[in-house]
Amino acid sequence: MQYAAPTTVDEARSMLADNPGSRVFAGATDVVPQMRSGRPEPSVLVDLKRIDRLMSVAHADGHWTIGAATPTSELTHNGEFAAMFPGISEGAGLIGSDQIQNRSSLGGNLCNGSPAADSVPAMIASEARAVIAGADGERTIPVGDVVTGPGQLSLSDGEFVVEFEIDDAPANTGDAYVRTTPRTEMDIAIVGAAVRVTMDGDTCTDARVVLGAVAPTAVRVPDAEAALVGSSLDDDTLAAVAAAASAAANPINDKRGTVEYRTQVAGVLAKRAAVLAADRAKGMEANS
Amino acid sequence: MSRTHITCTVNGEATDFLANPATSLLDALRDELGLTGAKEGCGTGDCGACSVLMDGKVTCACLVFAPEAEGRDLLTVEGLSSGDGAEGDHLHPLQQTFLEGAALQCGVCTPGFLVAAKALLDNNPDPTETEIRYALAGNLCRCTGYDKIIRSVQEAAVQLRSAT
Amino acid sequence: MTATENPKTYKWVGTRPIRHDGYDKVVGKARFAADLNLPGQLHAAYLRSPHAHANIVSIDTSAAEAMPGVKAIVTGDDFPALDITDPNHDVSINVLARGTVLYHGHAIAAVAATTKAEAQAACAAIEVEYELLPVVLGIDEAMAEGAPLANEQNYQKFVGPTDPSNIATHTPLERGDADAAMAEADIVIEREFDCAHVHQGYIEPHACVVDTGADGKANVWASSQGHFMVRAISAAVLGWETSRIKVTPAEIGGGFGGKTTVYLEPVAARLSEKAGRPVKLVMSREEVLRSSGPAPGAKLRIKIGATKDGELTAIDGWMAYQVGAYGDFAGMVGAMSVASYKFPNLKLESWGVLSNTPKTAAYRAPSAPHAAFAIESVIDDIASELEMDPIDLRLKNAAVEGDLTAMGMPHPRIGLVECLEALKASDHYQSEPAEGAARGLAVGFWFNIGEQSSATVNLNEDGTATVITGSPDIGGSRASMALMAAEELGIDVYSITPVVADTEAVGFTDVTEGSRATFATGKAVVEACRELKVELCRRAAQIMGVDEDQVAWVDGAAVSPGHGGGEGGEPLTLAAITAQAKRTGGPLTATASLNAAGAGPSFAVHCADVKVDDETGQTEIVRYTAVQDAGTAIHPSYVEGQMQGGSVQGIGWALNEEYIFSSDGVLMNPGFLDYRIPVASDLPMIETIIVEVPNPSHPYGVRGVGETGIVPPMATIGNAIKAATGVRMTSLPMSPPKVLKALDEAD
Amino acid sequence: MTQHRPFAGGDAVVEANGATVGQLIDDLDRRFPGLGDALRAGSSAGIDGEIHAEPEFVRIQPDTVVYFVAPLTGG
Repeated sequence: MQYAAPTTVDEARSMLADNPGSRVFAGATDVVPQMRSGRPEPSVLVDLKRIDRLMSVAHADGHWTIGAATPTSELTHNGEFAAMFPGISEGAGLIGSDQIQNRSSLGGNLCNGSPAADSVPAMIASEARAVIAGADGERTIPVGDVVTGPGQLSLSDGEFVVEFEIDDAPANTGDAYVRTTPRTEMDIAIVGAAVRVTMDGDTCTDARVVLGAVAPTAVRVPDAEAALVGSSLDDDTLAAVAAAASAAANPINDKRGTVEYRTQVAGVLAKRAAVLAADRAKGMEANS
Repeated sequence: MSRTHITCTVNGEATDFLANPATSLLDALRDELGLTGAKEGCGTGDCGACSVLMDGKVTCACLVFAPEAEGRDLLTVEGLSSGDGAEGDHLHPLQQTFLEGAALQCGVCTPGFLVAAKALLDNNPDPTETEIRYALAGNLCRCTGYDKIIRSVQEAAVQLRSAT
Repeated sequence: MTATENPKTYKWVGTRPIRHDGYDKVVGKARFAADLNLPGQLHAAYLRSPHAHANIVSIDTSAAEAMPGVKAIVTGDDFPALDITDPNHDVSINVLARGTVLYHGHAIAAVAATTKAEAQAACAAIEVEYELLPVVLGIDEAMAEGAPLANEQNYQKFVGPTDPSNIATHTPLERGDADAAMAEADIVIEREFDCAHVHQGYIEPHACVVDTGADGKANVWASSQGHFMVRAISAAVLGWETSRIKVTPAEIGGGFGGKTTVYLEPVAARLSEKAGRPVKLVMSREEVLRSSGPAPGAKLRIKIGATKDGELTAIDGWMAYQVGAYGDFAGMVGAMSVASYKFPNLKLESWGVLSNTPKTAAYRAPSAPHAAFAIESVIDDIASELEMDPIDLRLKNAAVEGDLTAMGMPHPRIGLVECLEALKASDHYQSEPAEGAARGLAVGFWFNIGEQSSATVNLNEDGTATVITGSPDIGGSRASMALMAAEELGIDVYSITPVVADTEAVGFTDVTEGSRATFATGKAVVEACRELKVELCRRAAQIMGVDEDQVAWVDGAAVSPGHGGGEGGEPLTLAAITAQAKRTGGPLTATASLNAAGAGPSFAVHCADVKVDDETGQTEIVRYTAVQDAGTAIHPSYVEGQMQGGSVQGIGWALNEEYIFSSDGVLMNPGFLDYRIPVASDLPMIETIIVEVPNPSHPYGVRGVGETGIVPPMATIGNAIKAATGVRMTSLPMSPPKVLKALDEAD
Repeated sequence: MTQHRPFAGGDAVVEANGATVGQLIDDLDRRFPGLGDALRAGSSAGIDGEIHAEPEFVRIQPDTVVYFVAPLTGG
C-alpha cells in the first residue's frame, strides 16, 4: 500500500484515476478499524487533509461551504455555525471522543455509508449539498442522494466529496439532532432523529424530519413534517409526529438494538427533536 | 516494501524516521522512536490509550498513518514533564496530581489520560466536572472508576490557574 | 471516609504515600510487556478458527512457510499431548487446538516472521480443512437430554468415571429443610434470572516476549497476574522442566482475574526455539475479546421464603453457569458464595455447563456476582412486599461470626452488620434522592483466599531497605508492602524500595488473585521484617556490649536499659546497626515463605440513585456509594480505588456489557465500540466508606479488598430501577432495549 | 461438601480420628472407601475459622471441627 497526500483537488483526481483500487481518506477513523478487521488494503491511500479546499469552513453569499475533510471539532468550535445550525453541530459533535473529533469529518461520516452516521440527518434536514469531484469535473447533489444503502454510495470510482454547501437558515428557524446510545459517549446511535422547523410565532410554517439508524439510509419522514406544519407542536401533533416516525422506521435487529426498540424510540426522538428545534427557532426570533 | 522518510517534531525536538505507509503513527513512535509511553489498547480509536497531541490537538495515534506526521508537531507523555519551560524533569502538574491523588492503578491508560487532560486544560483552564468527564470520555480506564482521575484533573486545573 | 476507626494506631499503615512505581507510570517509562523489544526480535501472529466447533482434518503450512519473512510455524503437533487427567490438559489444548476447535477464535497455528504483517499474511496462507460439528451455545441446549457434546473430552468432575458430558460440575448444598420452611413461610418470592457473558476488559491486551536460547532455556517477559503461574503452565504445555524457564514480570495493564492463566507464552517459546530468535506475541483487542477468557453467563432460579416480620427462613436456588468450552470450577462457586444471611434452611445446586464459546476465566469474585444479582433482587422484593426498609431487613438477617456459610463452615469475625450500619448512617442514605431519581442497595460477599507467598527483605548499609516479593502489582500492592515493612522496621516508607522480582530472584509465589496479595504476601513481608528485627537486636547487643535478651526493638530502634545511660537506654537506630553490619556478622536479610491460612471474608454494601427515561429505557446513575469492610486499609487511597473500580465494572455489567453471539457462535461485538465498558461521562463520583473490622488472622488485620466490590452493583442498580419504575429487571445487562420492553410489558 | 455425602451414606457430619487432617482423611477413607481420594482431589479445609489450602499436614485437636470445602480461587 502507498500513501499520497495531494495538495489540490485536481492532483487528487488524477491520482485516483491513475490508481485503480485507491481510496481517499480524511480522519481514517473508519478506514483503520476496517483495515484491521480484514478489509483489503487499498493500493493507494489518498490523504485529503493537505488540500486547503477540503480543510476550510467559509460563510459567504448566503451559504456555508465546509471542506469535506475538515475535522468536526473545527465545526463544533465555530460559534457562528453552531448558532445557526445547532443540530448539525451537535450531530457532528457526537461522532466519538475529542480524539476522534480532531480527525472525523463530515465527508468521512457521510461516505462511510453508515445509516447511523450522526452528522447526516441534520445535514439532510437543512438540505445540504455535496460537491463531488471526479474524472469529469465536479457535480453537486443533495447530501441525501450520496448514500444508497449501508456502505453503498452513488459515487463512481474516482469520485470524492470535496465540500458541503448549506444555505443559511431562514429567520425563525431552528434545528436539533438527538440520538440514543447505551453510553453517553463513544457510541454509535441506536436511533437518531434530526428536525428542522421554521416558526411564525407559535405556529410551525416549515418542517423537515429525518431519522438515522432505522433504515438502510437516513430517511425523511414526510408524514411527520406534514403533521408539524401549521401546528403549534401541541400534544396531538407530537403524538402524530411520533407515530409517523415510528411508521417510517424500517430497522433491523443487530448488536446495537432491536427492531421493536428502534421503531418505538424513533417516534420518541422525533418528538423530542421537534420540541427542541421549535424552542431554538423561537429563541432565534427572540435574539434577532 | 518501500519505507517513507518522515520528518517531524516530537516532544520539542526535530526528528525523522522511516516507516511503511500502512504503519500507524503509534507503531512508529513505539518501534522506530522507542517512545513506548503511548499504548495500544484497541487499535481502533475506542480506548484513548495511544493519545498524543498532533499540532496541539489530541488524537489517537493508532488512527494516524505514520506518513501523516510529516511536518507535524507531536507531543507524547514522554514530553509532558519537560515542556512549558519547566526546569529539569519537573513533573507536569497533572502528573503530580495523578500521583498524589492515586489516579492510577495498573497505569496502562495513564499516559493517554495525561495527554488528553493536558489538551483539555490547554483549551479550558477551568472546566466543570461534566466538561472533564466528556473531554476524557475517549479514554477508557478499567481500574479506577474514573473518580480519582477526575479529581486529579480538577486539582491540576486549580494549580495551573494559580500558577498563571 | 473511614467509618470505623481501627482500634490500633499506626505510624505508616493507613497513610497515603505516593506509590513507589508511580513516577515511571506517569512519565511513560513503566515497561509493560508490549513495550519491550529485543535485538533480532520476530513478531508472531495466530491463525484462529473461523468455526465454533469443528474437527481439524488437515493443516497444510507449506505455502505459509514459503512466504516472505517467515521464520517459524507451530501447530498443536509441536507440543506434547497431556493426559486427560493432567491439571494442565485443558489449557494445553486451549493454547493451540489439537484435532478439534472448540470455539470461534480458538488458536490453530502461530507464525513468527520478521514483521507482524508478514506473520499475519502467512497465517492467512495456512490451509486448514475442517469437518463441522454441531455448535452448542446455550445452557438449556447444553443440558437437554441427548444434547450434542460441546467438548468430547469433558467429564463431569468429582463423580468418578462417567461418559463425556456437557456438565463440568454439579454442586448441591443443603442444610435444614428448605421445602418445609418454604411451605410455612408467610411470603415466598421466586424469580428467574439470566446474565450474559462479560469480559474483564483490562486495557492492556495479553503480551509477551520470549527468547529461547540455544541452551534450551527460555527467557520470558510477560504481563500476567502471576509469573510463577506462567512458568508452571508454560513448562507443562511445553513438556519442559520449570528450570528451563525464567519469567520476568512486566508491568501488568489490568487483569481482574483474566490474567490468571496462559495463552501466549508457551507458543512464543516454541516459536523462538524453532526460529532461534526472540519472539514477540501480542494479542489485538479483537483477539482478547474472542479468544481470552470472559466470565461465565448464567441462568438462575431463586426462591426465598420469609416470615411476615422479615426473617428469611429458607432459600432454594438453582444456578447454572456457562463456563465455555472446557470443564471449569466456575459453576461450583455460585452456590458456595451464598453467605450473607443466616438462612436456617437452604437448598442450592449450582452447575457448570459447557458451550462452544471461549474458555471462561476468573473475573473479580468469580461467580458470586451472578448469584448476588439474583438473591439480592429477590430479597429486595421481599422487603418492598413487607414494606420494610431494605437495610433493616438485611440487618435483621445479616450473618455474623459463627453463622454458617452455604458451604457449612462458620464465618470467622466479619463486618457485614458494620457495613450495613455505615451505609444507614451515611450522608447518601440520609439524603433524599434527587428529583426524579430512586434508590436501590445490595450486599456482596467474597471469601478471599490465602495461598503461597514469599518475601525477602534486604536491609541496605545506609538503613534503607529493599522488599522483594513475587506478587505482580496490579493496583498499588508495592506501596502496601512498603507501608507494612515501614511499620515493622520503623523506617520511612520512602526509604523502602518494593520490588516484584523474577522467578529466579524470589521464592515461589501464587498468582495475584482472590484479593490475596496484601493479605498473604503482606503477611510474608511482615514475617521477614519480624525475623530481621530479632537479628537487628542481636547485632545491637554486640554493638552495645550487652546480652541479646537485654535488647528490645521499640519504635524503629534497638534499646537496652543498660546502654548509653539514657532513662530507657540510648536507642540504636536501624541505620546505625546496618552501618556496622560487616563487623557484626554480615548483611542483614531475611526471607519468609508461607501458605497463608485465614483469609478474611470481605462484605460490601452498595447504594445507587438512578433515573430511568421511561421513553427510551436509559438508566442514568446519579449518585453511588460503596461501603466495604477492608479489615484494615493499609493504603486507603488504593482500597478506595479497588472499591470504585469494582463498582464501575459492576455498573458496566449491570447496564451495557455483554457478549453477543451469532447463532453459529461468532462474537458480534469484539471491540471497545460495541463491548461497552463505562466511560467517564456515564458516571458520577463513586463515594466510598471504608469499614475496618480487622481480620484476626493477619498481623495488621488485612482482608482482601480487590474483589467484593464487583458483587453488589448489578442488584443495587436493578433494585434502584425497580424503585424508580416498579419493574423488576431479571436479565443482565439491563440495557435500554430490555428496560423499555419491560416497562412496556408492565403497562 | 454435600457432593461427598454419598460416600458417607448421606451423612453431612461424621466423626473421625487423626492428629493431622491427612490422618483424618485416611480414617474416613477406611470407613468410606473412595472418600479419601475425593477429598484430596478437591478440597480445602476450614479449621478454627481459617481456610487452609491443601491441609494434609495441618495439626488438629481431638475436638476440632474440620469443614471440607471446595478449593477457592479468585480473580
